[in-house]
Amino acid sequence: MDLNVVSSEYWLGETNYSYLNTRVRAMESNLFRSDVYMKLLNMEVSQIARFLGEGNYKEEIESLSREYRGVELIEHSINKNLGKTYNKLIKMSGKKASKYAFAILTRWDIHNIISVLRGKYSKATAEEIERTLIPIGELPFSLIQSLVKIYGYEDVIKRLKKIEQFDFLDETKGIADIESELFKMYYKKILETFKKENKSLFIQFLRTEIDIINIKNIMRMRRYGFAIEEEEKNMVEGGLFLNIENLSSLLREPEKEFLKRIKKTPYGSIIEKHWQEKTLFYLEESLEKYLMECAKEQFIGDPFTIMPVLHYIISKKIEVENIRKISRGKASNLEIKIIEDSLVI
Amino acid sequence: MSSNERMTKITLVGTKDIMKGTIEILHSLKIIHIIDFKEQDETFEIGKSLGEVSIFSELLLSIRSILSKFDIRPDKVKTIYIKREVSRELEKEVYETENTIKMYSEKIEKISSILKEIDRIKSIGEITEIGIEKKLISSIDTLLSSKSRLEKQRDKLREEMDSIIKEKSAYLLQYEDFLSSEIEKMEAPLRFTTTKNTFIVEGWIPENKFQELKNILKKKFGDRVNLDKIKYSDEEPVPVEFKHPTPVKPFELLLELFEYPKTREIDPTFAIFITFPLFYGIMLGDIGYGLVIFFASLFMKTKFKTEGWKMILGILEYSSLYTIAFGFIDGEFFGFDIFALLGIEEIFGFKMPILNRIVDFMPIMVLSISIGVLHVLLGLTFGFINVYRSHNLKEAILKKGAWIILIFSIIFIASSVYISNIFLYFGSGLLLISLILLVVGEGFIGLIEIFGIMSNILSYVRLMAIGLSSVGIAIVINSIVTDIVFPKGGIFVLLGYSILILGHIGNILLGILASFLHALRLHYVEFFTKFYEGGGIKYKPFGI
Amino acid sequence: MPQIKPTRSELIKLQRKIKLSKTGYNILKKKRDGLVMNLFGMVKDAKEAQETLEESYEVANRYLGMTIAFEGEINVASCALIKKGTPQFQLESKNIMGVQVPKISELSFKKGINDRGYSILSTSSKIDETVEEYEKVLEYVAKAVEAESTLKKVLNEIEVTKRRVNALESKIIPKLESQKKFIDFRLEELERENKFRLKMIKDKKSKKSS
Amino acid sequence: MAELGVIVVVLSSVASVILTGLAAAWAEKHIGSAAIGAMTEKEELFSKGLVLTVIPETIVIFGLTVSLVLLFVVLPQLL
Repeated sequence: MDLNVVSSEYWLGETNYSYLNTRVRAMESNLFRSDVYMKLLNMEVSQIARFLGEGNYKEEIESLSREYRGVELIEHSINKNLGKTYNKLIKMSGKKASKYAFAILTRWDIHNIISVLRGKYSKATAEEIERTLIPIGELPFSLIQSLVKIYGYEDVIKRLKKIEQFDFLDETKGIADIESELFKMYYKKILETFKKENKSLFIQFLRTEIDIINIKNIMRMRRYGFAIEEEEKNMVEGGLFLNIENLSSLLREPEKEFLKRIKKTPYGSIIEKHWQEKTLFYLEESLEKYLMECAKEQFIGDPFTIMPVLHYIISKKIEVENIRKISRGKASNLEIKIIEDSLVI
Repeated sequence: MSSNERMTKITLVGTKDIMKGTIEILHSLKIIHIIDFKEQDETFEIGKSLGEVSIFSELLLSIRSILSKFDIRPDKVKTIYIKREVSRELEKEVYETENTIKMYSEKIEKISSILKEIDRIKSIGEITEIGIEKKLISSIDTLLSSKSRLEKQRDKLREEMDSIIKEKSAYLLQYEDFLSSEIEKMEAPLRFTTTKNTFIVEGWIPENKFQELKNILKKKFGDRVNLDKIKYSDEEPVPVEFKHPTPVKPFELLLELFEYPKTREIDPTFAIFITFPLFYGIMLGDIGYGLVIFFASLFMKTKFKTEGWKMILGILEYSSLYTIAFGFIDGEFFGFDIFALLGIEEIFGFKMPILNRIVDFMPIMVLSISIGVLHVLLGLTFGFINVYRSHNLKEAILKKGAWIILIFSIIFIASSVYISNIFLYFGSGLLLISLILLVVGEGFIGLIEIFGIMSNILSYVRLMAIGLSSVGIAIVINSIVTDIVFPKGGIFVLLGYSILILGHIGNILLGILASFLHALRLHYVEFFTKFYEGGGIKYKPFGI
Repeated sequence: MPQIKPTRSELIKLQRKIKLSKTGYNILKKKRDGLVMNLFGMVKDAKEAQETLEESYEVANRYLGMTIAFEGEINVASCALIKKGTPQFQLESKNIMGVQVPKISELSFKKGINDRGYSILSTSSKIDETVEEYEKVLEYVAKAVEAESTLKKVLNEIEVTKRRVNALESKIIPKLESQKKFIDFRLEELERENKFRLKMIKDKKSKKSS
Repeated sequence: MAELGVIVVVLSSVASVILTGLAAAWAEKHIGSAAIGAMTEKEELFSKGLVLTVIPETIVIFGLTVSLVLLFVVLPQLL
């Protein structure tokens, strides 16, 4: 077997933007609008499942409704649908455009790998691990599944090291360190790959995302305390407004100074709004929402670029997450207001 | 011209205790096109579903998964079922059916996987040579020999399962139908606006049904419900229900593909009914092709019975009649000059063929452009009426009248060469008036539009050009066969016939598509732009 | 009561026993009352611990629900794969009026965000907060367990003490006292017999002499 | 001179068909692939796509007309 299996599963033709982008736009027009979410919010879980089964999620709901019921059915269906959609997207993107799409999809690889490693680290069973995998990503899903079958934590890392993107891994390190490294390398590699397009919207989006990750983690560290050697592990380089030095000084500022300085960035107003709250829950939710809204706004662009595709990738993800928030929230009896506020519409 | 059903926008306000009853009534009447609730605020919020919608949904999910897995569709099931009311018993029956089917399919799957394993063992080949113990070999042999038994068992299970499915499918379909419509009723409040104690339904109903609905509601609920007509803006999409005579009906499809007309707009279906087949016939114009298309569409009508297919085939049928008629004028039969072949030179004193498309392309071009002028004029006239109806006469003259005058002026000027000089002066005068009107109406930018309308009219040249290419291909096929293939004799005669058949089938398909598309394009791009805005929606009454 | 020898020394012994029993009875009675008095407080404590446990469990579940809703079940399950170690605690004992009750000290359920095994980068504070809530739940479980088992032990002790007091009061002391009565009676009788006999001898003697 | 005129007329009639054909083809390539992209996702866009696809054909029809006029109207006058 070819060891570097990455993206070899796809035979991609040339990118035909007029085809790709009209198709993606048509796909995008099939996504739910805000009034549908209002309806969903007023439905019971099984009603939601039925409703989804009457629209775009028909195939998944019908095939999975023999195995699952209720909220499980919904979550499995939407994940399956998301995977299917992304796969379709890559197949129709062609060589040039799929480079970007893959860059986004690699996140699911990272998720899957981290899940496998966590499971192996704490010696969970194969079924337990498989339950946490999502069949989306640049790596073929069969490879991820084969990782589950490998015996130990170190062996899995050794196997991963044979793949080019993961050669930096070190099997002697602990799970938390490996997780951080995977994350940091993901962003580092993408920023390197697209170095030439430093001003492009895509890179801007990624760098905004890095900022948001960093801010979230700084807030967490400020709240829960941190060790100096941990500090560096928890920050990602390459943010749009905040670099590492900025971040580590921010980490140590007293509250007033912190607020004053953060207000100079676009994230300031969000942080200020949630400053007094006891939990970071809603702050994180708002930051996430901000990022998604940014992407939705920014990725509307030239029809002869990758932007419509990226826009769709994000929009589809948002839709799936919205549905999940509604159905899960309904299942665990959250107030409609809380669910509604967390939706990205 | 028939006028379509006039719609009127209504609001229905009632107290919440009669919401269920109201929904029942609306559902059974099947006249209201509900406008879904959109914006939510403190006082007005979206309604909540009624009743046991959760249980019903669960049931429906189960049924639909069975229906989809075994591909049960209404057209496949012949048995007639009696309508039964929903009850706990039925609910139990659905789950029981689901479980039985699940059990059967699990068993079948298991046997299949065992069979697969047996096949794998078999494919390893002769095992006696590796030196395995005799006992083991014999046990493997018995395993292998059990294959046919297992297969039989699997087939039996499959048969049993199929018979269960067959027995239940009618009932499942009926139940699905029933549940869907129940759920539609239960979920209707999701489309309503509600306040604390009341609910509001917004929607459209045919104007002549308004009083009827009002009476029914008053009789049943008295003062607890109030039905009112409300005003609506011009921008709002109004549902349209066509009321065309049957022959015109298929042409509604062409509007459906484009956009439905607004209420105050002229409905162009009738005009399309006349011009579309005409254009189609001019372009294709061949007796043979026309006959093939006519009979093919008659035949296909018996096979494809969906609404869309019926309409398309209907359009083709009309168009093929025109094709045959123009075939007589052009004297074409599968590309052959039929009158020359039959030796007919004159019919009723007309020289036959009246127009030979290859030779007389100039007259046809002039004819095409004239048709274009007339068609565009028709469009502009419709536009004039539309603007007059929605605004006023002045606006109509400035926006559309100016163009009409412009076109007439050009006609006069052009025809002056053949008739008399007075036409030239008269035409020039008209031209001047129209130009002034244009500048007043739309400014100097309006003058640039003149090129647009010119190219619109020239675009009708395609009536000639598409026909020319179609007949060109037909002639090429024919001459290849008659001049090159047939003279060689022998087996080549057979080859010649097959070339003829395949070639003409290809050309017919191409002709159907090209003529259809270009006729359509002439309507959408050249004709509709002169008057048609669209923006109506399809009338979908609640309950259907 | 045939086996009791109605001797004076027995009587003295018995008297001593009775005295002891009575003192014991008084002390046990006091202990019982004291335990019962304590019990009210403990029941309240246990009830409170139970309630906080329930409350915190509810809160934690709500957090979990929200986290699952916002992050997805799969993400949460993935984080849950790292269950690093079993919670450790120290078990000591405490003396309440002579009852040994368990005491859980050094609660180490609470961990810093860096010690939970997952990386900060790949998770969110929703996970942190959910975990924290569940850590609180664990803590309350320990507290509830402590309160409840104390309650159980004390109840047990009260029961035992009550039985003892009852036994002393209604069985042992009456028995000893009746034995004492019997000896008293016998001894008295013996004395009377002796007196009578002495009188007889005196009478005989005086008859002889006169 | 007449011969040169004939050559020019014939060549321009050829060129008008070829060039407009190429132009229409180039435009239709883009419109067509866009139309196909749209209608794979939304079948109801099928008809709109088809109609849009033939829009640039006007160019080649004009080309053909010009070429015919050159050949049958202008050329005979030169000969």
